[in-house]
Amino acid sequence: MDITLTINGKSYSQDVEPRLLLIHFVRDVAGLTGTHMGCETSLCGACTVELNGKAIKSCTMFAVQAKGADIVTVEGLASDGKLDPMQEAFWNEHGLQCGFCTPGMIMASKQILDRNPAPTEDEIRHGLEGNVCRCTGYQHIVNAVKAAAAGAGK
Amino acid sequence: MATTTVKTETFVGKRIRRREDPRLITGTATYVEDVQMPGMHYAVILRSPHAAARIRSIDTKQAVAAPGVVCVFTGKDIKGVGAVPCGIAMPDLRVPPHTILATDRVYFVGHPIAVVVARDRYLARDAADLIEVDYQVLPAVADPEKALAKVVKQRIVSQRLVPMAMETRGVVAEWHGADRQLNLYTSTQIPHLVRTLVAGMLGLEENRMRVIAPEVGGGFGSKLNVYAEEALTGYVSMKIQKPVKWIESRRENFTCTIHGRGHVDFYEIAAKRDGTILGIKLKLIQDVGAYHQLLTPLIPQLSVLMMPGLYNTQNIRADIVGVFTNCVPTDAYRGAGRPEATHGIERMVDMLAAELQMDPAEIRLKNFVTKDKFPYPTATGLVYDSGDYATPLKKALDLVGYHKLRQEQADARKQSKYMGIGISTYGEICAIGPSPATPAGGWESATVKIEPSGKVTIMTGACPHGQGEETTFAQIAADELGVGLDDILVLRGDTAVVQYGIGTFGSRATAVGGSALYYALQDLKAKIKKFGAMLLESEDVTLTGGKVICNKTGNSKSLQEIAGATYRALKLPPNTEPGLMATRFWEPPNFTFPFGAHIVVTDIDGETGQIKIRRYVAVDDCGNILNPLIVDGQVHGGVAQGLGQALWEQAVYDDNGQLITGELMDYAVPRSHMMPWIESHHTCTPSPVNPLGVKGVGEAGTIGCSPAVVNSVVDALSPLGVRHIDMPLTPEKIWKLLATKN
Amino acid sequence: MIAQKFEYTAPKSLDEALHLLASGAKPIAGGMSLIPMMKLRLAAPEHLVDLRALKDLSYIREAGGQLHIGATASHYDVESSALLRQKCPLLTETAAAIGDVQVRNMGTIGGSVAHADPAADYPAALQALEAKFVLQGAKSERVVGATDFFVDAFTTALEPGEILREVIVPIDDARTGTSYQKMAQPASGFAIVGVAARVRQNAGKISFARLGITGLSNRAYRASASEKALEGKSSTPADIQSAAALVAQGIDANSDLHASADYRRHLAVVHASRALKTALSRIA
Amino acid sequence: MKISGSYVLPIAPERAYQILQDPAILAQAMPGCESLEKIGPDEYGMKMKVLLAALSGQFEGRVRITDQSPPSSFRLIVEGSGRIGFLKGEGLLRLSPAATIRVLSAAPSEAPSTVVSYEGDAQVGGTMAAVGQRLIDGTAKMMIKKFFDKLASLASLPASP
Repeated sequence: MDITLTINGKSYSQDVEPRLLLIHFVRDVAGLTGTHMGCETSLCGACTVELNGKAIKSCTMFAVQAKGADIVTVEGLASDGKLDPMQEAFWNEHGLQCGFCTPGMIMASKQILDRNPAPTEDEIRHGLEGNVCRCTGYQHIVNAVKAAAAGAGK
Repeated sequence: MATTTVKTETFVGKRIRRREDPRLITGTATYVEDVQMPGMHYAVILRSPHAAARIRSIDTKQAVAAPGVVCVFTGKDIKGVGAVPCGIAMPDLRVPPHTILATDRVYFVGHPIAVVVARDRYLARDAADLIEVDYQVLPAVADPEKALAKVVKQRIVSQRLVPMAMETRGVVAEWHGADRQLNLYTSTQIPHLVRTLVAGMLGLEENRMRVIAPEVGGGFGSKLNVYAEEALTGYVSMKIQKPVKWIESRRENFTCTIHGRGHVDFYEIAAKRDGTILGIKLKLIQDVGAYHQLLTPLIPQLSVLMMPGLYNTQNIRADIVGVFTNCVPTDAYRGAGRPEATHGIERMVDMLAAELQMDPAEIRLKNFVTKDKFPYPTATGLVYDSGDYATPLKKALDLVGYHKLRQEQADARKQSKYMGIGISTYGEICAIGPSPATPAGGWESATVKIEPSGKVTIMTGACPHGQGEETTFAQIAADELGVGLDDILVLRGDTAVVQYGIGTFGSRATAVGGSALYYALQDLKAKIKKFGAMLLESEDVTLTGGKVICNKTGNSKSLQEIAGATYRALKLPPNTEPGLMATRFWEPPNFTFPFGAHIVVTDIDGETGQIKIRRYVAVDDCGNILNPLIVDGQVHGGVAQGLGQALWEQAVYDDNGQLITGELMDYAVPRSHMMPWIESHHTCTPSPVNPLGVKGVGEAGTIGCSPAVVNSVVDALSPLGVRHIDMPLTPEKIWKLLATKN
Repeated sequence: MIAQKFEYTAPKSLDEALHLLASGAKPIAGGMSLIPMMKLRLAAPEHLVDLRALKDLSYIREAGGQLHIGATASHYDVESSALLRQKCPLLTETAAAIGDVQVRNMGTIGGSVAHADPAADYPAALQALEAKFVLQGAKSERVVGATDFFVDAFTTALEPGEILREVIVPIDDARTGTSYQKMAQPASGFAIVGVAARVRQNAGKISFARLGITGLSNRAYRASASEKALEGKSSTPADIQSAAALVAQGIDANSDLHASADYRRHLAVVHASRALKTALSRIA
Repeated sequence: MKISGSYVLPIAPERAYQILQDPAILAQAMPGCESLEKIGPDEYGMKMKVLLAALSGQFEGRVRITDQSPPSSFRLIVEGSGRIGFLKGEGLLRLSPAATIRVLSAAPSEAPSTVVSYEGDAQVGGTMAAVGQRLIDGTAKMMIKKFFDKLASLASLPASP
């Protein structure tokens, strides 16, 4: 099937099999390998991208279902060499170690602040329920989201 | 007199954000799956669904004929490839032959049977379904105790765990036939050891193989191994003369990557009436799994070495029984033998305290090896380097408000509320380790090169995969050379770049690899001074702030000027070679022995059995701290994995050897909303065995955590007569205790 | 990790979708249950019809004194709906308890309900709400109540070729309080047991009580014995306790690695009691 | 996983014993059974298609009947394997006359009936075992219930679970 998707503001058209997962479109067709596949049961969140403004798991969607959609991946956050405040916060607060979950974690964290600019610790923790990190114990990630929220509120 | 401005900023000990992060937060890092090459082929492995079976036949005809398929290999084809190695030599150790593909028998669910190679990974996956295997299913053994006679003592289980690194394993192999050169990208903690061992398996000259560990998405011991798939992917690439990629699925990761723990321990502890510990006895049953992987037989030995804990007793006896089961092999998982030991000892000490009606803090303080006894030789043959065990415990007790909490607990008990306070004081064996005590060399290497422009390149044999040594090593070098962090680049994880190395595991990278770096820097500094002295025409010079300064005139030469001169080599100091590079292979004289105290306060829901962690106080002593931000991160992550074992995680095989927690659907890893806030604090007792005074912190959180949690819950339920509960402490287990004991 | 081949259609109209379903295609909405199964090759539908392509099916609106929720309204649409929060807070509370943020962004009420996973959250609330389901076939539509809709594990009153088009829930008055209480399975987030309570009080007495239970057995059900026991009671702790004790009566409870049948039964009682107490406390 | 339960068939034990071993009837009663062919004494080759929610899988296997002691007990062993895994169920079925039940019909009448109690083990392997943990118990119950419901209807009498 011929589909066209916009990823990070750029349009990609391709004839794809219906079974091609969105994450494989992002990684293989668009060549954006920042989005990672960490499981096959939609439980780890490493593949989280933003689709029409909503955080979704790109391993649990076929590319054909996203036809015409506007997608943002972790590569689309920084502009003109300037990091997104959430990226900056993850860096400052040591919100990552091995980095594999980080792109998905950052996308999920952005969704939290999109919907709630001043979340409590509990709200942050629940907002990240769909993302597994095996390195950090989450504490520095929670700090990062808090810091990003505080920075945005200034 | 010329004035020289000297840089005074230092970096060691500061909370410095990591230098590896920009690529990771922008999605531009390269993990194995991100490696692309023209003509890439994809491998999918067909695996046994049975835990024990004879293979009557394998029919690959349909798969070979399927669209896009290039070839299919089975056990018959790989006869020339060596066995998956076990790195531990012990008298009478039975090491079953472990071929990279099954031949006539399978021994665990996930045992590799055939590899399908296609031009497209979707097509390779489709073709794998077309292979027909005729199995004769045989009875399986999944429970190590079933193979053994019954012993009745205090039985303490450290259940099997799945390491579950976020990045699964993966391999890209690229064979250049004309050059006889195999490049292997693999998600590993030990690239050099993989090169030595996989080259041996493939019959390839070691110098014709290059192993690259690109960005590695977590390991926790599971990538401290040599796996069948590393050799298999290399073999396939050599056969088809094309680059080949194999990426492990999460399901494969659960069933085919090593598991951790898998102990059933029987402990006895003896003490005087006053609480003085007299001796500890252990019979340890280790669930080996179907084979010995690289370090499998070593892991229970580490448990036994750690058995004295922090306590002053010279009477230790341990017997290890390794049992083969039809399950995936066990091997090193964060802590590797030491969490199991600490869990057992710290549970036993609490039981002893209960028996003697002593306070669990008091009994520990009474039995600690005291500060004046270091270096302290243990009954297990170790020499503890340095320690001050009472200080972190007392600090933790203060921080948590121990005495007030005990009063609160007494009140809570009057209202039939279940509140627990659990203490664990742990020690661990880190900075692994002196070579005679390790299977593969316990040293680490570092090369420091100052480029002609004065920029500093470090090549370390450690292979960090989240631990942040690109930052901490830069901090060490920046302070030694007096340059900025931006002047330094740390390279790791590539056998063509790094001299040779052992790798990152056993909380060793900074203590051993950082020390190698420190000594290489000393060599280099001496040479810089020599050149500086020559250029300044003075013998009386100081190297500081990135400059060599003449103490008499105040004239100086910058590192850049000196580096330029060493490479231009117009003039050389006597007995000095051109260039500015130093390499050290540093052998540690001993392990390091970090320690600490964790206190956990729990509240138990009397209706559901659910456990809520109210406070988590960790006081860890890992010696000198190079970067507090990174150390805290290591503690948090370690605690999360310890808490995972204590409360949720368990790899469960059914009686037929099916892993029924074979996906994240049923294997519960800690998620953000399940974690308590960790109050992380430190004491500092430098290690005397390395120049940095560091001890290692990668595993401390995991080791300290699980006994503190279980002690806390047992403490909460102690009015009901509860003495011990095996992990994980599921709500149902607690509810059953509440229901039966009330 | 890679699904088997299939054909995919994004229908332009409900008629087109129904026509394809009649010829054996399988509907997909959010895909939160189906796609993981397809990737593991446990499911291999030959033809998928994407109901999310039907844009006019994601409405949430009030009409005729009831609330109408289109099948493709996402859990997030429900969770964040101001209308529902005001007029059917049980549904927003339950939607917020499903899975995680990403799952709620994609998963749909119609998909979840039609899938009828025995541990799904919605069915408990929809039983307590006595929801009605509009089932649309190629030729006709019919309305089925919750008690008849949920038949068995993954089995509903939907006939082949039918789709669940709309969920209808009532609007309760201010004397009604509701609550959804759940113990989540720590790995998957599914309910080990979930209890939705809906109670109305009149002059200090419970005039009406509905309890929907999920996770305990093969189908979400209404705990009728508990409901009857509550009616006319003055909601003392003892009243609630004795009614909650009946919640698992006669139920063949399921058992798995995470909870035995006995424990599930016990949890149902505990959560019923908690849901009732919370619901009563929320009555204005 | 252990399974056990009982079911009342509204027919006499002798008749129940007979139909429970009748391949033609078993083929119709076993959920998803597409064919059942005799391959040996008391042994049948079976093809079955399991459809459960989105899950679908073809299985090939065997049905065996052993330890026959008519009309009171026998052992039923069902094994199947397919792409998505394998399953094995083994159970001892005990038949005993039930207290006479009253069958609902226009004219009340007395009818003989049989309690079939079963006790055994169900195993699932392969991908199904890894991801279907929480569903195995409920699914086994549902399949067994479907089996007896169908059996009861095939005995041309209304069922009474």
